[in-house]
Amino acid sequence: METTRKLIRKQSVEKLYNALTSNRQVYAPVVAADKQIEYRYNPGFAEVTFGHIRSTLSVKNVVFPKVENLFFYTNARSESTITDIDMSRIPEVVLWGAHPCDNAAFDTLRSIFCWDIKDEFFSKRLEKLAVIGLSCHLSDEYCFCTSVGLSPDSKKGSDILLSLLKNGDYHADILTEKGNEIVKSAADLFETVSDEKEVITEVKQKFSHEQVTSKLSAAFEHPFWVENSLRCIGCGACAYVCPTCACFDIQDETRGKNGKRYRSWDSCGFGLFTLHTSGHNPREVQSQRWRQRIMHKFSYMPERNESLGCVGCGRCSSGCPVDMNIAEQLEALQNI
Amino acid sequence: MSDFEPKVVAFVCNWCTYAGADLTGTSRIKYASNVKIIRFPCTGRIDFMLLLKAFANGADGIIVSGCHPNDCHYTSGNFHAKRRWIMFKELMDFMGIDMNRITFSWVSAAEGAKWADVVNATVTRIRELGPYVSYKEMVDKSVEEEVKNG
Amino acid sequence: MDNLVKRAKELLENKTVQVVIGYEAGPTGVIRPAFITDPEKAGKLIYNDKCDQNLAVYLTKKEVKNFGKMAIVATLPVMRSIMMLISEQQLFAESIVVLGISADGNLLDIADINIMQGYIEKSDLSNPEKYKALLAELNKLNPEEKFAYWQKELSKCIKCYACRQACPMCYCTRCTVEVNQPQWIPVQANTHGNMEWHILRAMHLAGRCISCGECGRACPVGIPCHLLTMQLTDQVYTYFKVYAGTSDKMNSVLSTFEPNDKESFII
Amino acid sequence: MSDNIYKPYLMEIENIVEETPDVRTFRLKFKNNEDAEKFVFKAGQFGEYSVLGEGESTFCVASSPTRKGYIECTFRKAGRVTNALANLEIGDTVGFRGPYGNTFPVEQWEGKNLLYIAGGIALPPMRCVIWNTIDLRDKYRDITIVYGARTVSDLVYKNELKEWEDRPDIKLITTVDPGGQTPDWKGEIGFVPLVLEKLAPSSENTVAVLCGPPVMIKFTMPVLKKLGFQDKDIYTTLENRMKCGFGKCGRCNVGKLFVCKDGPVFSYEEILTLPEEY
Repeated sequence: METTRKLIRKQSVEKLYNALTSNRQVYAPVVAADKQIEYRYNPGFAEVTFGHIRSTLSVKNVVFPKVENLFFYTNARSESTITDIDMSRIPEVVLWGAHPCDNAAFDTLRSIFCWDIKDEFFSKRLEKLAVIGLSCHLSDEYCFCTSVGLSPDSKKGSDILLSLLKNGDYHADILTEKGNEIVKSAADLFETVSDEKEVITEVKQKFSHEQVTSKLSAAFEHPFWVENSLRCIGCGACAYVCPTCACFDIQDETRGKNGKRYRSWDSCGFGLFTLHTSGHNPREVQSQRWRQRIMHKFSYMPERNESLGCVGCGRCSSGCPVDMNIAEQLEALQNI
Repeated sequence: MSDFEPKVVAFVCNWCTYAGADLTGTSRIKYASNVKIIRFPCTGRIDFMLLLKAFANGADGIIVSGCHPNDCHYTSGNFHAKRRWIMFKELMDFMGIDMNRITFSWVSAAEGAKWADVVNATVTRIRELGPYVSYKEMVDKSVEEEVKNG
Repeated sequence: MDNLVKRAKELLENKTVQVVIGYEAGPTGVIRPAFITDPEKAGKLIYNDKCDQNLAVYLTKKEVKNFGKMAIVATLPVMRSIMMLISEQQLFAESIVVLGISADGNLLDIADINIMQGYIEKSDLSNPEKYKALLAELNKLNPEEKFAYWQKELSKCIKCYACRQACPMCYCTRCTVEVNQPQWIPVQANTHGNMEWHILRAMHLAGRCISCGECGRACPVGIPCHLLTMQLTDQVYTYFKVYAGTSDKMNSVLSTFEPNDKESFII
Repeated sequence: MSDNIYKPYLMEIENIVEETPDVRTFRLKFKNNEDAEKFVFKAGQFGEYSVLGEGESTFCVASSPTRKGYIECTFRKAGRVTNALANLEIGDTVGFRGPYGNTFPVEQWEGKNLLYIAGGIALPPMRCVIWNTIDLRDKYRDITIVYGARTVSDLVYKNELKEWEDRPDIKLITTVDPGGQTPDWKGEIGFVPLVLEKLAPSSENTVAVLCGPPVMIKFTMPVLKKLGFQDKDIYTTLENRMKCGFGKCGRCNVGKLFVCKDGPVFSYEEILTLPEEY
């Protein structure tokens, strides 16, 4: 679809938001009482933040919830039955105000969930998701989107991308048919573009991801991994806050005879992730798990899924309790 | 709430309270039928998590009972249990989980009448407190959280 | 901290230890743990009031232990963690050198475990001042408010287990949450599952927690989970008059008992 | 079948064979006839077997694709799911998802000699391909099976071993570790690599399929090399922990490969290119 650019006034943004919340679920960022930036469904417009750099958790849970039921069952020996999930109940959601890095992550997730066999849970959720992105006018030292082929105003993944203008109004880039539908539903709020300047933050490029990828193919045995992961304590924080980490676990939970099978987030950083029943563990120590995380994102995925497994949001680094700074490590890796 | 029948789960040790409850029966002492007894080797074996599982699965009240101090079949299981219950109670109080719903008691094999009293008192108290809605609501809400989109 | 650097360099040069675990400033200025094996690099070590991670967690990490004998920069919580680890047979006193740091940030001369014990005994072992206010505030709430508070906080938990991994006392190779026959704690991260996990964690640390607050600091979503263990630390002291990590020979509170332990709620 | 790729077929346990005290073989029949008719698989593929309420476990299909209407699986009681499976009885329900993974290139092997080497519980993943080739016996030349276990009671498929032994067109060598023999044991005594060395099969026009515990593989490989086998003529099936079975959950990654998609069957030539994460 041909993309068009319109203007939306500061005061019209609120009208658009209220129009959307009146008939669908809008998932928007707010500053919680404890200063964490979290996304909530249909918060009042006054609560919605436009000035956040990154939410504590990514927004991947709109397409890949932390717990997703796969089916329900009744276990009655020979009379056991399975009840499928009614996927038509997956709601239409508008993701509001998510930054370009988070929105680009949906493509990365698609390359994981839809290569070879298509995962219906994921694709249905993505199908029902409309994204109104917000270009970044703020950034911090953890941001590195420009190093992974994105930018503070990348359009990838958004249906409409809002960009703040100097006078407080917004440019709206209408990028897809879904975006167009939303614009059509509130056509009077969108005006002709002005020549007011956009406020876009600058994110310094820290490394070249192509170079990292090419270096990694020969770096498997490099002492770098042990040296730089000694301080890693092996929690799953980096994977759980990451917008593109998609590894999951499948578990059953039963009450009486009835139960459900669900999948939930998992992390390659956990020791038990690869542990065999026999006690053998292919990735026995933390350095191997850290290597797997980086290799997976920057070597295996580009080779296998033709997408980079990182969007440069910097959450893993800002959320890490021991300052495992991924951008810093990749910068070092491109020169080994 | 007049038709509310409390569901009470009793976690008891095999050697004292279970035998005591048996004596209650053989002595033909009547007591509230709301209690479901689960027998353990020793109070030391009763994991605190079991009590929470009982609440999650619909119990309104809980009784934990074993041998009197110094009478443990395994000499010290109940002493260990006592320390654990002290800590557990303090933690539950700190988190706002209702400890009025749990009765801790020592009932020996000879105290058939005491067992009936413990059960009756607990059931009466729970009847006054009503069903343990807040814990169950949390459990149910948790299920909903999953169904919701994220 | 010239003394610290000098001492670390000495220890590495004369091969008393093979690695010094301390703090350094990362490229973004954030303080992070450092593992110094080369005496020439000892200059990277720093210590200031932002060095708040409990480094004792690395004393049981396989890849760090592989270096050999370890020296560790140790503030009071780290020293107490070391005491706990020794008393729980996770660490030999001979396998480490303690580079003690006093409350005002100076290098202490900790020649052996007894001296460390003396230092610990002289110190204030109750929960750190900065956490006391919030603890007191929570204790004032009524049960409904408390339950609502913890439900709200714990609903944020994503079960990344950073609280567990950051804790020096959570060294089990297989944690109870990972036991699956039966599945004791629900795997999924919902309020109920999270609450069971945090209750379990707090109970397993009752009488073992040394009040470093590391679990709360590590939490990526900002749950004050350290308050749970700290509350129990207070209660352990109230009931049993002990603080964890004061001796290398102490038994943990919940694995011992006194026949005359007092309580008021068992009928 | 719906679009739900995580939903298993429901299977009924038609028969249970107790192979050893802790190893069992189930014969499973589809509950739904349509599923049964549509179901095809090839030698080497695996599936996710589940006990509803306990979870899923990954095993190779142990029966041959040449025998239709049922599948068989053999498992040792080890973890949560396998213990739950072992408690099931005939008529009970088992969930099955599959088949997943790649296959043994049995067509490529036509006209060649086949040497199967298995240790302990590793015979089941090979049983499928063994029966597959035996059922098409005239397409292959000599078939030799070397099978070892710790003790006589640890040998699985005792009935079939008897059948293979009695067939003139199959050469079967069974062995048990020293000390694992019974007074009436007639097979070899000794570790698989040594038995293989003594047997010294020709590598001429021969494909070797090797499967067993890591320590057995480690000592058998040099013997095969000494006998002149080339890396590309040695096959094995890898096992890594899996959850999904179709390359999504990220658990079985070995380098950029997924054991569940690119495996489980690998030639030794391929394995040498992989990082050692299996």
